[in-house]
Amino acid sequence: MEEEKQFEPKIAAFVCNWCTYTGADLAGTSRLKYSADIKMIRVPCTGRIDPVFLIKAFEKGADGVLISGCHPNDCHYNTGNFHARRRWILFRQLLDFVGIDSSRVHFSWVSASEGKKFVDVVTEVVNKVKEKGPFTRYAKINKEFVIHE
Amino acid sequence: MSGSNIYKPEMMEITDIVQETSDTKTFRLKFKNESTAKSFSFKAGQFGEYGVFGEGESTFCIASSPTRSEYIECSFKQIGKVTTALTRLRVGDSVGFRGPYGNYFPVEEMKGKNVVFIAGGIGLAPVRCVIWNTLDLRNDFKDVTIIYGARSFNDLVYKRELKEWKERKDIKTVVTVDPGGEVPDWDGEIGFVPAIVEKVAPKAENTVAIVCGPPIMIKFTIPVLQKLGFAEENIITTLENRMKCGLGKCGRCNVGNVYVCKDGPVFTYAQMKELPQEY
Amino acid sequence: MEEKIISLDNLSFFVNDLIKDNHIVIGQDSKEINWKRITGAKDIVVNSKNIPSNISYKEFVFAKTEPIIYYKNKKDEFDIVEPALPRQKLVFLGAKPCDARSIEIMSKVFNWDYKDKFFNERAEGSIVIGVACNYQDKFCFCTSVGLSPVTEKGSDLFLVPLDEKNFALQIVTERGKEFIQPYQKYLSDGNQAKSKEILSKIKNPEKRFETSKVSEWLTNNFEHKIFDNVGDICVGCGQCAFACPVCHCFDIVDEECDYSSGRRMKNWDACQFGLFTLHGSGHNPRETQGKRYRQRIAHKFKYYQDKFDEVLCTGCGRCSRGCPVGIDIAEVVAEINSLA
Amino acid sequence: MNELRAKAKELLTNGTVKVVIGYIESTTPDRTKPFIARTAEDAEKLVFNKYCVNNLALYLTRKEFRRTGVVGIVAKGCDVKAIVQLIQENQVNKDDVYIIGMNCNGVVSELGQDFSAETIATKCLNCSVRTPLLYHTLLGTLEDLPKREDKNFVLMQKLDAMSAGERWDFWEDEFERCVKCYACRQACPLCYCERCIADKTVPRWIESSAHTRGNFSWNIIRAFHLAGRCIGCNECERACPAEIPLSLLNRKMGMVAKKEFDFVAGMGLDTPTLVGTYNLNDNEDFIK
Repeated sequence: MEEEKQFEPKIAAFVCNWCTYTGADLAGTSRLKYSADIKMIRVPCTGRIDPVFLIKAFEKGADGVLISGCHPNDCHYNTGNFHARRRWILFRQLLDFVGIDSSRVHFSWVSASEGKKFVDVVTEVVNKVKEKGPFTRYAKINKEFVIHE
Repeated sequence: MSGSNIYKPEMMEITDIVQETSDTKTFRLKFKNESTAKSFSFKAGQFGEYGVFGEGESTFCIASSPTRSEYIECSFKQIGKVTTALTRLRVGDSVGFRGPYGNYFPVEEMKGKNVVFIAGGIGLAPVRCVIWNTLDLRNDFKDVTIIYGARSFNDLVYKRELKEWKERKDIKTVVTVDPGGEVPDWDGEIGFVPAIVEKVAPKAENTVAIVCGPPIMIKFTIPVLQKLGFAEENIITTLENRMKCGLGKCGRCNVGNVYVCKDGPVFTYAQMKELPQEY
Repeated sequence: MEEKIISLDNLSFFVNDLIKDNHIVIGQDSKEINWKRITGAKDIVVNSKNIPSNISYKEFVFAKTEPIIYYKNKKDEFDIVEPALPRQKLVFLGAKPCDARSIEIMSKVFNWDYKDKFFNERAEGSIVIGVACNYQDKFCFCTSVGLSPVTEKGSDLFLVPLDEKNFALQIVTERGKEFIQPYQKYLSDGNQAKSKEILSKIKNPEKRFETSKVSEWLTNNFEHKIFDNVGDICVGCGQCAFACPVCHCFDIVDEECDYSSGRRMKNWDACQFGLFTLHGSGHNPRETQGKRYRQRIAHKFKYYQDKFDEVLCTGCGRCSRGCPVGIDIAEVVAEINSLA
Repeated sequence: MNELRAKAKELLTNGTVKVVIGYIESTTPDRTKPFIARTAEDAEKLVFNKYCVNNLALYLTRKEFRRTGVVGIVAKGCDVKAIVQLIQENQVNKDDVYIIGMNCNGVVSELGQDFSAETIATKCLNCSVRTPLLYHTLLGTLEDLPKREDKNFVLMQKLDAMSAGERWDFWEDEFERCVKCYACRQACPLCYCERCIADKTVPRWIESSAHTRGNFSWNIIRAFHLAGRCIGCNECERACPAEIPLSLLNRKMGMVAKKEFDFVAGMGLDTPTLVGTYNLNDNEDFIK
């Protein structure tokens, strides 16, 4: 009997250049292992993360999204993460309201020195998304986009 | 079946790229499909839709002469999404092409007459097509005069050809740049195109003037030509309107009763005057 | 013209048969928003009294968005794949006279010189079953553009409600005759006198303007404050164009399917959008809303007429009913008429 | 109504303003449409009644009117909320607008309907600004409002009780009808951007095609860009030819703003905009 292929989630991670990305680097140089299901996209600041990024990620088949940046008061640009936080409070609930389960969207503060925390966050996110299973809603409407020959 | 898909482009390959100015390039394109290449023909003044897959299509005139049928050339300025994508392409890359579309310059009727070409900036591209068409059949035409201007020396396109035309004895070529746009060893004229046309004063008798350039240049050049005695029917220009389909369907280029893409882009001044000022 | 009678029950059987025979039957949605594919007799809304839907049925022949080519990236090469375009057997059930002509009118622009296969593959096989119209409000002006609530123009078959339970079915065209042939069993013999009487009782909307007069005025009065006055309040949305049964402008854009393939789409577009004519250089030939509104009026009542001998308007009044700022096209054109 | 005409006339003749943005009767008496009065004669045509649904603040950001100096505007309480929000966002200068405030007794939900308890607009049901917050002249008297059930709110509760998947299905059905005519955007007084993100092509974030995928992303982003800014005039929903219940999205965002930040858009000239600012103590219990 064929064993069912294990679900490998696709998770887009938008991370800030100054903290989380560097934190991920540290995890790497410290030889800490984290899941390859995370696809990292580096942005200058969490304040740069436009909600359309998340929509686009889901459109392109992401099963989950991770957004991570500097701890409050640590932002390289002073207030980027405060503004971002406010936007997420609103945006999460909007996503929920239109039917994109906001528990697929994860947020964290990971500083440049928190390589271990980064690994923990990634592991947790991957596990949670795996638990939720694949995000089929967009996959369903994307079926229309295959080439009909 | 009610015909083929009119929106389907033919694949062309870039065989040469010339950087005309800092933001203008000329592509030389060849059809990938042999039989398409053989059956393809066009007339001076027609245009095509050049597409980059994933970015979209953009409309440019065919800048090469129909007398040289083994390739087509197009020149474009990097402005928007598609032209930026085109700029990034290299020799050997593919471009989608639909065309040729639209009407054309009355080259047959121009035979036996004098021809004056007046162009400004990138507006030389459609004129260049007729210039080469004329020069390749030089004996069919009488006097040929080329007046071309750009904002500055750096904005002049087809510099190599301008030099070639200047050196030719059988045509008169005047190149000008706007005041302040010259370089130290500039040997051409300095001044706006309408003023230079007035200075060169081509004779109007038995002459056709082909004018193309920015709207402002056309606006001021036409009165000069009329003062020189050119009839409205003998002043010919080509209009540029935003287009998407090039087939007279999408409605974008509709000005008055005409679809610029089907009924144009070549219009005489007499025809143009009848149109609403929406180009 | 041959005339038959079809009862309401038989109409349901007829539609069920059509669906079984692979016809795609399109009818007005009961919410009066748009037209939908009918999946069974329960969806049938053939009603001479209902208001025209917010959005016309043109989307079934001229889709609001559809792929015109697919492309696949293979190393340095692109493969172009044409979308499968099965010839559809469309049946528009219950089209009012102001809807019934729409395909005919649009077909002119999609078929002059170059032929648009995407339109034709759907339009050519389509059958329009019209219905006499008993609805009328202040926005209806079909009589002003050469139609009427009782005209069978544009329909292949035309229904006239005789009573609560029965329709007269007029066989208008040869195509209609051929189409109805296999379903004769649902028809009984008709009596033209009755339907004639019913049709004669239907009141025509007031004739508001003379299209030839309007067209002539537009030729001579390109610059006029009437357009600027509308431009003042027009917000530049595409409601009027998208609801219109005959507006046919479109845009072509590329979009991704996946990472190595994509498709080129043909999407509805509207002349009221500021970006419609914007050149790459930043120059916009129609830079104010007033000029864009003039284009709309002139295209409908002059340009299309000059070029294709057809008024690009059916007088359904959708654009006026739905306009968020209450611009009434008939009012504007009637004003032009009074100036001419 | 005479008061209104007299006031508009006065403003136009004494040169306080060059234009008064108001309403005139449309095709039928039960419809009105926006009108730009430029002369005393024009002012005679102005009306104000229960059919004055449009939010005229929409025209305040138009360059051609702003260029004329101080702009006069006939505004209901809800329109003034939009004006306040525009002032907050520095789109309109407080001193460049002359508000003829109207005490409002409710308007119809759709043009062409009789005014009754059945047809009163949703936005009027729980209106707290029947007398505008900000005005230069106040006209009209308040009467009792008819009452009806807030169906919109009931639907919202129904949606809230659903699972995410069910909600998606609901919106998929609704958005499927969207034709991308952008009437929602164009009718919105707060969608004043010179170049909307939906029109931007480099890169194109929101697909311009009106298929479900493109419609989802447009409608989500539209709602988000109005989060904490929407003043609830529901013009988007009224303008929509596909009758998508857009106000639900905006209302949801408004409720979140109220719950999380105790913020209501367009209610005060002294409160900064919601997303233009932040608080060090904003909730972050969803962030790890």
